[in-house]
Amino acid sequence: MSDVILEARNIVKHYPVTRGLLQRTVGWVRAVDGVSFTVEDGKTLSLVGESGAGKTTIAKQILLLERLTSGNIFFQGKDIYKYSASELKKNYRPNIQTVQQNPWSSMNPRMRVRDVVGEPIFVNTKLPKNEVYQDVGKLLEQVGIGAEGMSRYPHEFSGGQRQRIAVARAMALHPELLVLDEPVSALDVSIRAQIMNLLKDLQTQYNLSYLVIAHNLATVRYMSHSIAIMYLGQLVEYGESEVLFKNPLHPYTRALISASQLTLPEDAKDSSKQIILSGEMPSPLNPPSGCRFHTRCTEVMDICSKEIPEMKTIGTQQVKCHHYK
Amino acid sequence: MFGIGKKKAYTGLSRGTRIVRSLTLIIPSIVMVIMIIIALFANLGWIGLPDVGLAPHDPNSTNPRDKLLPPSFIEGGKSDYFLGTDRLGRDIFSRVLYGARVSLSVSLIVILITAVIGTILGILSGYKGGRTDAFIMRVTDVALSFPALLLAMLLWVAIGPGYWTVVLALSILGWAGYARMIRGESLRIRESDFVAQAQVVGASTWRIMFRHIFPNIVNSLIVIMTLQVGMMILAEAALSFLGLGITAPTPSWGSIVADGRSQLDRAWWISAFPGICIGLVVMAGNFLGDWIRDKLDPRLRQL
Amino acid sequence: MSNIVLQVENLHTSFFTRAGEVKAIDGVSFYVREGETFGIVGESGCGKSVTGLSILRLLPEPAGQVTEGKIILEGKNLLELSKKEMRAYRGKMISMILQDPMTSLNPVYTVGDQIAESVRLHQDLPENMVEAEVVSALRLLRIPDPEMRIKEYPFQLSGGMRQRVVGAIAMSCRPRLLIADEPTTALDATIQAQYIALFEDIQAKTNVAIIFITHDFGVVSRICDRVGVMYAGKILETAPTREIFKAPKHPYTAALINSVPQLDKKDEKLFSIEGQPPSLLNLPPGCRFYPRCTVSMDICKEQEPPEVKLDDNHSVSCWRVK
Amino acid sequence: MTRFIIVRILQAIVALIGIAVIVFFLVRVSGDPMALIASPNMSEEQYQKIKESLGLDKSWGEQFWIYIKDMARGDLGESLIREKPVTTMIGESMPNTLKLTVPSFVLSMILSFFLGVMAAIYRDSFWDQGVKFLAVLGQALPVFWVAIMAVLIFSVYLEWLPVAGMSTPAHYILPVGTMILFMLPGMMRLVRSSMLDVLDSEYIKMARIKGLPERSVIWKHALRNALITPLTIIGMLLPSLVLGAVISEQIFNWPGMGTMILQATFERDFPVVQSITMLTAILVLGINLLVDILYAYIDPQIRYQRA
Repeated sequence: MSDVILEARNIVKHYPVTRGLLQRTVGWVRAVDGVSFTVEDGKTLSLVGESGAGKTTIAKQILLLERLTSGNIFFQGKDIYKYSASELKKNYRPNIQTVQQNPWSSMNPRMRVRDVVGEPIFVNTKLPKNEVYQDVGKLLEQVGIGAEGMSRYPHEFSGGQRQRIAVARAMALHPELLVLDEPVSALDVSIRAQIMNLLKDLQTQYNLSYLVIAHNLATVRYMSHSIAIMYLGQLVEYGESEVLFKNPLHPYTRALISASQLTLPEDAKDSSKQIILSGEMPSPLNPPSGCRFHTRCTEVMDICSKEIPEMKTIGTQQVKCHHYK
Repeated sequence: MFGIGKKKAYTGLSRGTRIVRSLTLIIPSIVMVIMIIIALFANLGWIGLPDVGLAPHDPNSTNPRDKLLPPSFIEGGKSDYFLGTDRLGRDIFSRVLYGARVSLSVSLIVILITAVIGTILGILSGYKGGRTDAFIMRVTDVALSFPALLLAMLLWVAIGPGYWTVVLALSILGWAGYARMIRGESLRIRESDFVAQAQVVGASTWRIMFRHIFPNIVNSLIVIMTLQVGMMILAEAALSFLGLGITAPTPSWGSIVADGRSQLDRAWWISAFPGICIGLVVMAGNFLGDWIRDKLDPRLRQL
Repeated sequence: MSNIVLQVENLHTSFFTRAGEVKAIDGVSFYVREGETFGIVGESGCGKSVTGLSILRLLPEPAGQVTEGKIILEGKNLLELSKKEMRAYRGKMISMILQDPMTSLNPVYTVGDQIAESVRLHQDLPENMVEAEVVSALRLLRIPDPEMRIKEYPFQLSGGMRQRVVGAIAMSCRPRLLIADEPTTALDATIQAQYIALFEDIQAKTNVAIIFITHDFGVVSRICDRVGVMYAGKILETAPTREIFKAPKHPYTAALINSVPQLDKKDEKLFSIEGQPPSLLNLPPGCRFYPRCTVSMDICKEQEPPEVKLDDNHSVSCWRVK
Repeated sequence: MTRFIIVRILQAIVALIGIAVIVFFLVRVSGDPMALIASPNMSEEQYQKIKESLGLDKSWGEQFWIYIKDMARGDLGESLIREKPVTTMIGESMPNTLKLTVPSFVLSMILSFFLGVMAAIYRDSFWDQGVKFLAVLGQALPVFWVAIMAVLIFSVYLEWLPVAGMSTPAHYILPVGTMILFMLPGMMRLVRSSMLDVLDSEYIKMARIKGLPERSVIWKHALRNALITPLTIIGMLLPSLVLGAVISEQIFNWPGMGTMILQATFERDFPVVQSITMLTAILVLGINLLVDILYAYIDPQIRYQRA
């Protein structure tokens, strides 16, 4: 087993719901409710789930955009809340960078590309401008934009190109871990493959670790070594990508896989291949009792609505379901 | 029939429209520049130079022999008085030139004061959120719907008339428009992906404020400030017209219009010309504001 | 074989903009049969949504105009109808579902009002029957507790439920043709699967012909009987869904399908199409896919390939295909 | 919904007390109010009498308490110059002002909604250009000047319309027209842009897909949504309404509240100015409250969320 670069241990994030002039708290959105996972060095872990599952909330905690309600995040074995401010600036932040979903809003429209890509370097080093721009030129070459794009504004590029620029920015400080928040879902089909190939090439070249946030299982399968399936703020299944796809244990995982498969019309008649969930995602303000998935589960039992299932280890997989003892 | 290929093709802007578009920039700019020159150089006494300037006469010197003369280009006018004289024989042209000074300076000072206060409160409200935000926005709502005229009257009664009473009356409520807009903008930008990105990179709050948030607000700020030039000139003119402005005999456009009211049947020119000046400046300001709004945003530049 | 409901022949639609004429649709032909789902797949800006709006004659005028072609719905050329006649067709004979369920319902009217409006307009029903008809439309879309839902406002419903309501509006008069413009794109995977299953069910019940516009091959594989692959304003290949996936003839179709990551096969490297789609403002002569094609020939650069019919259901526009 | 209204009313009362404090101290901080009133040739006895009658001999705290108590009872004090209760003065002038403002407000609203909606529907047409031109002109020209020029043309030269007085409908044309000019251009512009936004929306496309005739699309689906934004700023029309009324009354010698308060200002009759300021504050808060409620009625989302 390779080294663990990032570990989340039982992390919880609740948001208050406030109302009125006095901003009274009238409830809590339980966005993330006790999630643990590890990202291994040079490998990719994907957090997969539908909207409201809490994946983006997790990304925000790791990127230190918000603070956890409880739980710990360890980077290279050290609790990130125990870093001093200067250590954070020197050892943590530069090593954890991100590529966001929407290449149209992730860049300051009033900055030129060289300043967008160069910003991490400006902020974290004292290099003179021309040296930074030299680095930026190299980074842009590497992601296939070319140094001549440096002095243009982001809006002069297409979505795919902007996402390449975003990758260049994330790479500027030679980080250890990239948090990729739906990196291709805003792009056109023919462009997606370009970006995914680029990310994969960079990973092998620099031994990068990725934490991918995604809703599309097919995209994730191509990229990741292990996968964590999330539902309503909790992990329901977690394991190596190959094993999980071959032998999905949780009913929700099976439904997700079924929903992401290409199913030609002739095959669709074979209804055993398709799992269609009923109902809708419940509100994280008021999650269902017992197993959170029980309201939509196709294999629901009596116990499911009463007792909260434990995370159990089955072979190399972990699953949270009463069907497994 | 759904006229296939028969309709005249819609080809966007014609050449004529484009020319009109560029004129809406050039003419207002010229008007503004002229007005600023007039305001600055109506006379030079105020900057310690010999008291000559653009104004041919002292705006307040009365001349009983030349009462109610029509403009020089109308029969009966004297070439000495380009826009005629009022009932005290004062030169309307000189009075209008001096009036530019009051209108422009009041509006400029008020805009600076209100923009600063409004921007600070707006950013505070948008950035802090929560109760601060709710409170500031409630106050803003009230300020936006409270008539500045009544405040001007109250101040007139309480601290007496004067230049600074006008400035104060317009400033006390004027910040609200800025606060509302800046709050919306900073709220939007604070939540934007690129600010999150800057935080991830480790950028300081200071850097985020000045490199990321402020540059994205400044456009809207400039646009509103430009559009406010007209609003403030109109407000000052209305106060002066009602007699709540700068005290006589200092000429201001609004008060000259009011002066001419009693002579309307005999000397229409007294009221007519200052009003035209107000209309010209305000229109120029509004056109410039619209033009700046269209141009300043680099996202629109590519179109 | 069942009847052809809609036949589109050589449709051209242009947008006349400041920069010039944008040929959004440049000679598109296809047909849909009763009870059949025809998919139009393509990337953003290829003209697939404009096709839907052209059929309904709801292009943003005066900039967007159909410049050539025929749109024949059960024997009637829609382009020859008066505005009033066309209105009578909309909602009753042809309907449409838009992409974003969050914005396609009017926020100030209840769900019931918005469906009833359609019912009153196109069906000559006594007022006391309207509600029953509205409830039946909601039932058709399997919306739980329809009697309760009709009193609710759109913002009280989830995205998936709103999209069902949009479906209920569209199906309320049991149209002959339904145009679905990316109706599942804004939905989550499991909700998407629900919605697609629902569509199949509705089609089985009403025999409606569906034009399904999407960029997602996964969705295409589930619901479409036949598919047209659109690129830069033109359909490059039309074939039954299975053939499109198993034996694509056009290099673009093949490339597109190869670039979609699939659960069942894991490649080390995804196939990717380099470059960007061409600008519709200044289309190059020759084949519009030529600049990005990996198997292009000299002729591709100069002449636009004609449409070749391989059999009754499969046609391709490519010089490689004879 | 009831809760929402109650909270809003409580907020309004708090705001009102705040404004009362500000107004009260503004008048006093700037100096002894007696200095504003007293004339040099007033005898010491008179001076004291006035001071007592106004309660100015008491401490600020006591004065404030009396002031609030009187106001709550509806007693607005007495004019220094006219020696009449302010309420009486308001009672005399208010009807005239209402005769002017109500038709002006209603007409402005009708006109601005009609013109704005038409301009948006027939975008870039002759109509639209006309409306835009009117808005540009209306927002640039000083209204008092336009009114005076109108007097010059229609009354002085053409002699079609009377200048002053309020006896016949013809007397209303110029004053009401003047007030409309204050409110129309801005509102018209706002209605137009709001309507354009709505017409661009997906649910309007959906309404057309249903096959609805254009008039239902516009008057049923678009209008109600397009009204939301303009309605929220209806409170902000109050400054224009007040300014319009004062200027219009001033130009056309209309014996309304505007004329009265302007006169009171020049005479430094501070109880009158202070009372009317307070009344306006109540009006401002009341209108804001009303707009909030109206807004909740039009937009069901707000109605339900705050219920």
